[in-house]
Amino acid sequence: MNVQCRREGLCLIVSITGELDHHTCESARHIIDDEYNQQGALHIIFDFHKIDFMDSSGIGLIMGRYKKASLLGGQVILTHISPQLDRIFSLSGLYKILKKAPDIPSALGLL
Amino acid sequence: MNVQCRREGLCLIVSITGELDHHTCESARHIIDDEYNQQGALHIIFDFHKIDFMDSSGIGLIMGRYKKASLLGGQVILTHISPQLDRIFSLSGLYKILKKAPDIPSALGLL
Amino acid sequence: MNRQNYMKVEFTSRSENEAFARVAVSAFITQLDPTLEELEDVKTAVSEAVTNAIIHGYENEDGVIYVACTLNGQTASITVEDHGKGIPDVKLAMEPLYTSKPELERSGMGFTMMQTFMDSLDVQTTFGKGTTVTMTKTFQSSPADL
Amino acid sequence: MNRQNYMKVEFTSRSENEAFARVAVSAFITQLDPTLEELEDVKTAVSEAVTNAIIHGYENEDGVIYVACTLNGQTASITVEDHGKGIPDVKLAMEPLYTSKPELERSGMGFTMMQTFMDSLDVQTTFGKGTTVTMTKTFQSSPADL
Ligand SMILES: Nc1ncnc2c1ncn2[C@@H]1O[C@H](COP(=O)(O)OP(=O)(O)O)[C@@H](O)[C@H]1O
Ligand SMILES: Nc1ncnc2c1ncn2[C@@H]1O[C@H](COP(=O)(O)OP(=O)(O)O)[C@@H](O)[C@H]1O
Repeated sequence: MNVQCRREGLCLIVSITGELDHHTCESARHIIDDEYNQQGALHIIFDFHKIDFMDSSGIGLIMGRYKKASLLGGQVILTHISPQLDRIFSLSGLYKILKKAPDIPSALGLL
Repeated sequence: MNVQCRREGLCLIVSITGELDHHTCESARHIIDDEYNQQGALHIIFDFHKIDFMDSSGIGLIMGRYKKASLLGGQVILTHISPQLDRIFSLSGLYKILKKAPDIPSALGLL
Repeated sequence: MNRQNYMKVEFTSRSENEAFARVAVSAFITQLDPTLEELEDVKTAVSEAVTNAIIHGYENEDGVIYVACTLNGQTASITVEDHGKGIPDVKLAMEPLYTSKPELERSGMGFTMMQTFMDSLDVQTTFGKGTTVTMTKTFQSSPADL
Repeated sequence: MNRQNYMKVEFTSRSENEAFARVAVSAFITQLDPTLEELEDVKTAVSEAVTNAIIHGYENEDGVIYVACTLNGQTASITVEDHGKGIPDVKLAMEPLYTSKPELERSGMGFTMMQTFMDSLDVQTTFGKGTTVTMTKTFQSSPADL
């Protein structure tokens, strides 16, 4: 699992590569939170283009980041969602509070 | 594991895809022997370009085909050998009786 | 000859073994020629059950987790067993979004995922003794078998 | 906390499980960050030992094979155990090119492969009772650990 973060405007764009489970979520959480604070971002856009696996630990990770960003008035948007991820996100009711977009440019357009 | 056979001149060109172990060797053996007989070939050229794994069962398979072809005066040539395969072939002394070639055209040139 | 093929694996309850457990089960059921989606479903369900054993069963202490998989025709039966603390109220535990560890950012969706992605789910637990989760899934026959 | 991480897997002695055994062991040792060549070496050695248990130990009858892997620092210790017929003459069996089943096109190179690709190889056998092969291999530390 590997996390790449970059800033674009008020957004932190977080690209996750590999498998996101309880084990790898821990380091993912640290990296994302550090970058979010250090880069002084407001919104978070997740790019799941290169993710190979995610279980409910990933839902917890996304929810946790959503709570942090919400406190500051920021939004969280999910992009590049595979059919498998889409099933997991729908099941967990994530779309009731978070937006999704096909790619980064359209996510930026939603803000 | 998948075996593709085609005839070129007096040669049967055998391309093996996937993993060659004791389990998959059994069907590989049947396919190769059937094609060798039906197509009335003399020599056999193995193409290991797309092989992902081989253990000593593969050595037995190659030796067995070598014995069959030898009886008819045919040769067996090994091509597209990865470093890992090369170690296995060297270790088992296969190169003392069989030739290797980088690719099919050069193998055909050796006959 | 007995037509049932099975495997059992046991391993230390460490989070770095979660990926191993998924790979072991999915490598074994590959024999039934599952679709990619079916394979993903099983990997997710196994990941949930093994993660629960690590976090909730053993609460991150070293313990042993037992995963077994039996193949019967096109059906795989998978059990994940821990000898950890057990579940005091299974009905509550299985409710969507319920988690006893919100401080660890758990989503409470583990059992719901297992239920959704597998055909059946059974949870046996004794408080203080441990938990055994049994899941089954029947795979579409591959065209070759029809 | 005990620093040793281990896994044990048991499965039916069927040839379709050879690939499963390789994947299970290699998924487990992935934690030590082996090089691709080291991983290939281990897969080959495990494949040889498991195949021997199936063909020679149980002579293709249904039996159970036990594979265990313990990680200690950068060293993996792997055992492959069968409760099959055992080896009457281990010294002879371990000679390169010796095989008791030439009619199955065995090459007699199994033990030699295990010896070459692993750092150590030990064979314990009791005729009529079974065989346990123990192999170890130490992996190059990844740059991150140096
Ligand atoms: N193996 C287990 N041992 C003890 N408690 C468990 C186990 N599995 C689940 N639980 C309990 O059931 C609850 C719900 O589990 P789950 O739906 O997987 O959500 P989560 O893991 O996100 O908490 C857990 O929070 C825990 O209290
Ligand atoms: N697990 C085992 N049980 C019984 N006999 C075995 C076992 N492993 C190896 N042997 C014996 O040792 C011989 C040499 O084994 P090996 O070097 O792997 O070559 P091969 O498998 O090609 O015969 C075998 O032919 C068999 O007689």
